Amino acid sequence: MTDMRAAEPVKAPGAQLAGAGISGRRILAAKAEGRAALVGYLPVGYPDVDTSLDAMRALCRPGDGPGVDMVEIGLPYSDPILDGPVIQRAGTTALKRGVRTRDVLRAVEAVAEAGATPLCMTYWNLVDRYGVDAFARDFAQAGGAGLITPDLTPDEAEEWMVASEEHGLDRIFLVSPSSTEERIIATARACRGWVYATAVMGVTGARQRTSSQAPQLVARLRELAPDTLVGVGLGVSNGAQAAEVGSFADAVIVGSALIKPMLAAEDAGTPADLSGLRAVVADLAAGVRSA
Amino acid sequence: MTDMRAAEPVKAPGAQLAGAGISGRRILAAKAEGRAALVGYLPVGYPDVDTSLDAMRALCRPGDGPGVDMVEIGLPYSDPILDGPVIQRAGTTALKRGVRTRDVLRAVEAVAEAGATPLCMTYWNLVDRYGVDAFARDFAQAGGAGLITPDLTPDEAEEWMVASEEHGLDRIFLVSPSSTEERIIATARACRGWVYATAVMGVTGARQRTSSQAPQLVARLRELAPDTLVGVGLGVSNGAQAAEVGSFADAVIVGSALIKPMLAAEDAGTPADLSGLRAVVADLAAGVRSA
Amino acid sequence: MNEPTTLPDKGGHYGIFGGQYVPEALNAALTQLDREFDLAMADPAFVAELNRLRVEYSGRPTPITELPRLSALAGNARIVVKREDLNHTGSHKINNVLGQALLSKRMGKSRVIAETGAGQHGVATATAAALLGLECRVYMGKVDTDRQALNVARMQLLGAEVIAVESGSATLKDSMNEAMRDWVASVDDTHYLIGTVAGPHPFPRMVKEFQRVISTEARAQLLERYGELPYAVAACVGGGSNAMGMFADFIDDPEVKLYGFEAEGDGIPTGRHAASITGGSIGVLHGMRTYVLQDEDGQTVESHSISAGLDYPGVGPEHAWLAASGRGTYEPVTDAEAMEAFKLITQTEGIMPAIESAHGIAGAIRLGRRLAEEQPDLSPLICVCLSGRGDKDVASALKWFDLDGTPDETVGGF
Amino acid sequence: MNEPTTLPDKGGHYGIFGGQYVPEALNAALTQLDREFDLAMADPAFVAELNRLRVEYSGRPTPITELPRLSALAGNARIVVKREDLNHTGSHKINNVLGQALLSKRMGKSRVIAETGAGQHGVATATAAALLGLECRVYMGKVDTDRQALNVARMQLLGAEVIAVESGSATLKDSMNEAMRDWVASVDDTHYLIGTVAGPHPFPRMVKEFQRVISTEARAQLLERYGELPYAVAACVGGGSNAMGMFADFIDDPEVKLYGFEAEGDGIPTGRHAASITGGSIGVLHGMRTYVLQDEDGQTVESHSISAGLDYPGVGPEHAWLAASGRGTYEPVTDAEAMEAFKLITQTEGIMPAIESAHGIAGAIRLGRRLAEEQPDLSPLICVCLSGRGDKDVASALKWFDLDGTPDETVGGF
Ligand SMILES: Cc1ncc(COP(=O)(O)O)c(C=O)c1O
Ligand SMILES: Cc1ncc(COP(=O)(O)O)c(C=O)c1O
Repeated sequence: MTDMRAAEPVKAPGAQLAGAGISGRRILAAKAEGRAALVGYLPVGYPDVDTSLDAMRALCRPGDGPGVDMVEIGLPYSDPILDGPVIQRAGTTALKRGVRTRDVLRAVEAVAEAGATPLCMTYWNLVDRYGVDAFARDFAQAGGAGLITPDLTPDEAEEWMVASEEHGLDRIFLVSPSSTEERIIATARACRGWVYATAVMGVTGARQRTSSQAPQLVARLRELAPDTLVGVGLGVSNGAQAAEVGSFADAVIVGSALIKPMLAAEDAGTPADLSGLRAVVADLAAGVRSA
Repeated sequence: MTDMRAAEPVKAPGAQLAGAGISGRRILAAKAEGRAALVGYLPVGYPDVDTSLDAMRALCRPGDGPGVDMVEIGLPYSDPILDGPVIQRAGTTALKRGVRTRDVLRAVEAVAEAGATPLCMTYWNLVDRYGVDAFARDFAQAGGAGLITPDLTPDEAEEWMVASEEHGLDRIFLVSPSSTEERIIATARACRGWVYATAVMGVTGARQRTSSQAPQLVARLRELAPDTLVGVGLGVSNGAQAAEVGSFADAVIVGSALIKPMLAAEDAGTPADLSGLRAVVADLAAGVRSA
Repeated sequence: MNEPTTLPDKGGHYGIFGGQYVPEALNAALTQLDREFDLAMADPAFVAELNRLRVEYSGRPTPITELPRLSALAGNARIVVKREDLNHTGSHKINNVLGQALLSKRMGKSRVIAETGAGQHGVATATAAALLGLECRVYMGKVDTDRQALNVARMQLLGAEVIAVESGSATLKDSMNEAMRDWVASVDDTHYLIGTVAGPHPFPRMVKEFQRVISTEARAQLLERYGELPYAVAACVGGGSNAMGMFADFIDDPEVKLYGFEAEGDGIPTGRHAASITGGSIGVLHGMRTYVLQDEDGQTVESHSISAGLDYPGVGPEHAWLAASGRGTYEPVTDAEAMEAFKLITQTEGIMPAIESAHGIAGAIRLGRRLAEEQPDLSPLICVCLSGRGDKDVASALKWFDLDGTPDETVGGF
Repeated sequence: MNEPTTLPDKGGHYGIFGGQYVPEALNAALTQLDREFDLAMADPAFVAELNRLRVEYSGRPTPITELPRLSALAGNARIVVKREDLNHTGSHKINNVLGQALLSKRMGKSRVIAETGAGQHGVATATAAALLGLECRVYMGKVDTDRQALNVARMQLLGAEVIAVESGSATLKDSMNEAMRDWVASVDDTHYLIGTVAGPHPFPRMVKEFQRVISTEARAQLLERYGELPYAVAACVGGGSNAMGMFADFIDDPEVKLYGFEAEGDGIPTGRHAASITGGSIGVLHGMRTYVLQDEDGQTVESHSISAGLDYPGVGPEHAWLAASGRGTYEPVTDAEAMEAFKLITQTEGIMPAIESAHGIAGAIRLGRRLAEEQPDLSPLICVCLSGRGDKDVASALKWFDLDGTPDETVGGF
């Protein structure tokens, strides 16, 4: 395991830790357009695997206008301790309907084909169980860019550091308002791609207002790890909030707000109806471009 | 209180303890006829006070033939620890229907009028509450002969010794198969009238067979307290048993067997029908005369 | 005041109270019991075995616990509780039961019978019977077997036979009657294991001695921790065994006040209560002369209390004597006061008492408040016997506080 | 075998097990906890206060009780139980809860949250919170709040807020998830009071230390009474806290065998069990790497056990390490075996154990019988942790034994 207590992060074997990686370059491309990148989270398998792939495609191309830059493909997990009720419901339903870990690979392909950068957000046991190296290999092969690991910090990431290097995958770890300076520095160095700043102390879920802690946390990151790209997530629910977050973050991450219209569609008996989703994406995409 | 631990009973003030008393003389009268006396127990107030008095009259004169020599008028009590289910049911019912302690006085008069000797069998608290002296006075005045006290032994009978002497009442205490020699002697001396020998270890109730302990207990009494008259109770249910008990005891006491036909009458919807009671009494009266 | 320590006399009398009002058929057994009890208590082997079970089986000594957060609500009083709730089976009842069950064995009796109200004493008796390999039968009023089915099953799991008693009011007093009836017929091989300091001599004396350990321990613990004797010791009084155990070693300390708290149910004026001393009159019940709830004629009147263990229309004769002589002070505590105290001690100290014990707590709080007015300079140390734990009473408390076990909130539902 | 006493490393690892698989948002709190725990344990005032509460409040030391009548059914074994059932609130859970609640106060956190299955740990936490004046919220699976409404009410009576968790399988593991979610958002003023030696570092280490008192006492008591160390110590294993407490001071006695008994439910072949070590595989759950019941993909599989307290699909990481290293032996015990043992100890010794603890008893009986065959000359002393009392389980036992609380007989009915 990596020792996070020292301010100096331990170097993973043969790694260039602070690299922008695949997903970082995507963010830089957005930056080049003068805007933040938009990252959309959707769980694979909800409402079913095929429709979830459609939904991810819709995320990338909601209509005529632009969609997200990156898709954070969620792997449903039985014990998602960082997920709020909306994502939990979608994930639990997907599991009940039989989604498997390997379905993420199809999602990666779909997203890649649709022109966005495929990331996977997964609780660690699913990767552990698959085999860290095997998962990294298959994921990379399918065209995936990297993993967001909500319950894996660099402290426990030795195997993942090795495998991600081996297979050229990005490592997006989380930082939080309660992270110490030392940990912010070390986490930023352990990341490749960008750093996921959890904007509020709390689980996922669309909120009325974005957190006042987010700008501070990003500021701390910029000070402590100047060259790091920062995505801000947890709580963004509409275009205006996306614009606001985009004004200080390099990437805006949206999850629950995207799933809500899908749950609503299911409740209305039309689970394949992605129009609500498209509308939210369009709003968000406009948002990051409005600043 | 009287000390029963010593073999020599303490003398109650001014008492001639071993006297035959009123009820003893009645037994001696039966003995003069060459038979045991018959003692019948009925609770006052069952099925109601008036009918219970009729029942007692029927006990004394069941029809053309003879009835009991003495009536043991039961005073229903809320906590009758020596009563079996039959007497409990009658007593509980009587209490529910409002029988009062003072009703025993009417019963005494009825029995006396009918020519039998009226005794009262009562748990001590009822007498205690009435006032021991007051109860003795009123009871004697009504024509009562004495009290049978199932939960009062001579140990606790100081007040009762005084009051019974004062009002000329008999004291019938119980002895049991487990009584020691000392206690048999002392109890016999404390009694006036006769001694109540509880034939089995157990509560009241008609039994298929009379106890084999009864003859033994009577034999012990006769040996230890030669001049004492002995009534045997608990378990006698028919004429044959009465004859058997009458062959060794001076008085045969019957309770549950008399109440059973009354309960049956109530269950049949004819609570005032005393024919069943009369039949049992006739059988028992014949029994004590058949030896 | 008479010399308390010379009581009872050899006939079991405490002044005019106590004695032996029982069928002659039981005299031999009671005499044997009286004798064997004295022999046993004089036999170091018996005492050692009893002590071993107390320590190794029941978990004695039980601690005393000071209750600072509760005391803050009781004037200047410092309330300390003697933790009988920590005993095996959850109350002081086990102290008596272990003693009598050992004594049964010593007397060569292979069977014990017991009466029980809510089931505490029945469970304790079934427990001791299982431990010592005795046959066990428990009499319980039909009303109580119906409302305490779990306790019926608990006794059955312990291997005891449970008999529902339908006679009379089908409650505790009737189960005592029925146990007496059994005993009259079975006295040769059976011991009647009475659960409190009531009944005919020698039960009140014997049960007191088996419960004395409460005050022997508490007295030493209080002296050690506080360097002083308490202002008062207090306990709830049903039959009176936990109170007698709490009082025993303090009776001869005249400066220590003895407070017994009876169950006042809905209030004495309503007639629906179980306060035999405060609201009853002298009579004979269950073999003893004592204060009894009775009507004009001496028929026992049904008692009423939210607490099954206090729901008894009589009281141990020594309490009657202590009350009559003025050595002890007995006050009634209503259902409402007891339940308020139940909540207070639960929420301020994390100790959920038996509702019985909550009567003692309520009384102590009231006493503390009263003293704060009457003698504001005093900061009295009051030691209350916490006779049992409240697990058995959760359903009653729920009902009282109008709870139904519904969670406060639900999350994660979709 | 590695040096057991040097574990865990400072990242909380026991060999490959343990660690800290949690959202970064919790890192600061866990780091603080790790540090404050060490400071507290090095602070004589903290240790003294904890010890005072253990003695004066919870009733420690708990005794050890030899069970001769039960042992007669277990080959040549002498079975001795460590009586954690005699603790305040009825199980070993209070040992941990008092420690963590005091630590919360020390850390200036005014609120505690906890997960609970059947409610034991929730009640214990609510108890300590009431005692120390902390705000308390307990998460409990909806399935469990429904079937344990009494325990919900009990926590509410203690002043705690109870939140039903409907997510996932709506049982214990989901209540842990929900507590984690709460903690992520409330970590500034809130301590998450985990109830067993599971979860992310430092919980397994800390809870072990708070439970160590079990074996510290037992070791001294056994040596004093028997003059020898036991052949084995044994305990049931859910999360593993009572077992770890029972093992702790014996781990460095290589001659003392350590036996952990897991819940086998309907039997491992049926898939309906909770035996994570015997029937699970290595994975990550609730912040730790350990043995987990999981499917091919790593999704947690629901566990099954008649015992709510063992009904958990993971196990503390140190147990995983003890099992993997061979220092400890872990065997499964089915529902049926546990219930048979429940009945045996109840009826032969008058001790009604928690069904959890009955698994430990069943395992000890089996071990005793096996040793009698394998090593007939041995008369092994086996000390089992009787982790809790069975009062909470009477309803389950009833159902199992097909009892319904009907008395055996009725008398006095007319
Ligand atoms: C916990 C508890 N306290 C008190 C009592 C009342 O009995 P006593 O007055 O004999 O202590 C009982 C009786 O069941 C009880 O269970
Ligand atoms: C009495 C008892 N024993 C054992 C357990 C299992 O927990 P652990 O394995 O942490 O001791 C519980 C959990 O609720 C319990 O209540």
